[in-house]
Amino acid sequence: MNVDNLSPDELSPDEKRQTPAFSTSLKQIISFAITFLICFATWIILSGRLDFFHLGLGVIACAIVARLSSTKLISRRGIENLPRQWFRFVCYVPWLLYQVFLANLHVMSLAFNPRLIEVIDPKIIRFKSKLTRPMSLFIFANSITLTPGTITVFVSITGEFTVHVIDEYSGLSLPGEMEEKVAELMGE
Amino acid sequence: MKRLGLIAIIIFGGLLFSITFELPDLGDASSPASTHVSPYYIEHTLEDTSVPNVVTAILADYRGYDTLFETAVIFSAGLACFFLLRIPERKAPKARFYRHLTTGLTLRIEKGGRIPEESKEFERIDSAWVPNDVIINMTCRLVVPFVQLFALYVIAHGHHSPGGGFQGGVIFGAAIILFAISNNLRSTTRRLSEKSSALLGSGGVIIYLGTGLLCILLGAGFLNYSGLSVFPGLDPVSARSYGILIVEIGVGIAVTAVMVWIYYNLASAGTQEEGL
Amino acid sequence: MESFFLYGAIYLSLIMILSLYRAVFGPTVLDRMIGVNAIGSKTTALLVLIGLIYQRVEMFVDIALAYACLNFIAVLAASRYFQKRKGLYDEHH
Amino acid sequence: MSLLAAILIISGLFFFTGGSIGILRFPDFYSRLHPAGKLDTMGLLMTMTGMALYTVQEFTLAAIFTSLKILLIIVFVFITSPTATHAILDAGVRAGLSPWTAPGKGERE
Repeated sequence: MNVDNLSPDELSPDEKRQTPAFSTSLKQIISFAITFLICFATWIILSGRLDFFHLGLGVIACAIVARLSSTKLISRRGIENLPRQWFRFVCYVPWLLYQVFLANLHVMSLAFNPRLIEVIDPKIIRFKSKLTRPMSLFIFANSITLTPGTITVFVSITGEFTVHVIDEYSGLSLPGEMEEKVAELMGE
Repeated sequence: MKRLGLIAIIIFGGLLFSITFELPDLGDASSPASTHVSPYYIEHTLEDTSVPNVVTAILADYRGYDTLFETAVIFSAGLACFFLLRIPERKAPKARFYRHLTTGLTLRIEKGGRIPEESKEFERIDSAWVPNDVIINMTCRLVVPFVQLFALYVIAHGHHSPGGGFQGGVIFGAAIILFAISNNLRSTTRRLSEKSSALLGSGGVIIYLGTGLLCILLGAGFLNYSGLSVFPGLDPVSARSYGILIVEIGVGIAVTAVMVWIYYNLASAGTQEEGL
Repeated sequence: MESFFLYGAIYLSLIMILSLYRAVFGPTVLDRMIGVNAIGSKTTALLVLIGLIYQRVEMFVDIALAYACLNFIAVLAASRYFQKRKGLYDEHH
Repeated sequence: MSLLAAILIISGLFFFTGGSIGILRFPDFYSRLHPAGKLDTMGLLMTMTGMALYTVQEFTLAAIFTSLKILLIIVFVFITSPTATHAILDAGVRAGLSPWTAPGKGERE
């Protein structure tokens, strides 16, 4: 099942320019191992049984999953600075949660507003983002969807965003602070 | 005609409702269903098979024949879909579409144009293609492995939690279908072809059947897993437990493959050219 | 605490009826999809609540997780279907 | 602890209510997605966190694993819910449900 699933960000144009820290086969092994470890941690949470038999079944299942999709989960490019990215991601999540909470209060006040029709003013806005990697585009797009009155309509692979906003106030903050945060997170 | 249908539905609905009052109450200990075999299963399952989940033990052990033929029915459903829907490719399409894997750009090649070789650079995609959507692709890349892992967990833990071969197989099939939705049908069939999904489907049924036949060869009845206790380190009780696990794995493989097979045929209206 | 969960579950299923209105009478197919998706996300919470009522959370959590998976896949498949078939999206003509 | 869990669950139910009423009240398909996509996710986050807190009270190994599983559901929903919202919206745009002439100020009856 795993013939040649190259993902777009594995073979970026600038890969030839930078000198890789690890060789390709080593990277393959590392990405397999990381996938296996993530899967095994998930398995232990799911299973909740720590006896020998169930852990053995877990090893087999995780090996199958890692074999099927190690190139899907962990991109082989940029595997060197993975721990730093994850640490930054953990720092990003609480900020995002706070923003999501504010967004929800805003939408909530709209939903219970008796003069709803007069308050909202839906429209489409477009802007160009400086982010380039698919992963950072993905994080940014989903963060936009979760935060104040905005839903991502379309993202092109070059970073052009089309966003549906519910009222004037919501569209003001785009791209703004969140883009900075995501750029810093992914090291762009 | 519509009113006639409504009247018929109301009459039958009323009949069903009135019959509901004749059913025994929920948890009624003296109802026919809970007086004959149920108490036996509830009392003896743990000591017979060492499986805490009574439902799994009944399905895969006490009523093994039933489940065997259920699996066969699922396989024949896939077969029926295949025979009803599958049509070979009728005519060459007007234009072919190729996606450049690095950038996600799509090439449209008219009939008679030079076609790039199927290489690591280009991948042929459906002609009713959906523009490459970064968000959906990335989400599926992240989610598919965990859905697969969850499916394997459901199959492996049928003994202790709700689940087993059928449920786990459905979730695993759904994971593959999710991949097919987020990319397209053509790239999915290149990784898991129709032929191998059919072979896997029959292979799952054969695992089940083979376990039963192995029990006969070892001197016990058909699907009586305690015959497996001749293998070292097994007593009759734990042999039944392991037998259930093997059977569940067979069912899981069969259900996964048949789900994917039916999806291939339904989503492309039998041509296996263009999917959802 | 059990009665609290019970009332919570009843309240949640009452709210689901509101979303059901959108799913049944929604003017377009996509409105119906919004309704179904909203019901699905509430059902995930409802399943865990039911688990707390019966004090079998560890069983119902599995069901809730499976439900969340299948709900997501169903919504994605439906939106793809209405994109490509039904004449909603046709770029050959 | 169980008081905190109860507060979280009640506020989650409150968010769910807002989501359902929003779905009913908002004027068109695109604006309906805002309450459906955001308020339901938030409601799920809060109720699930409350229930995970309630479960972990017993502090046995099984209870901890169960509440971790509930957290796993939260993470899963947080990744998939915005994507599902986006997918429905995308289908709407391709169906040609005019988002540009959105029913704004004064255009609605």
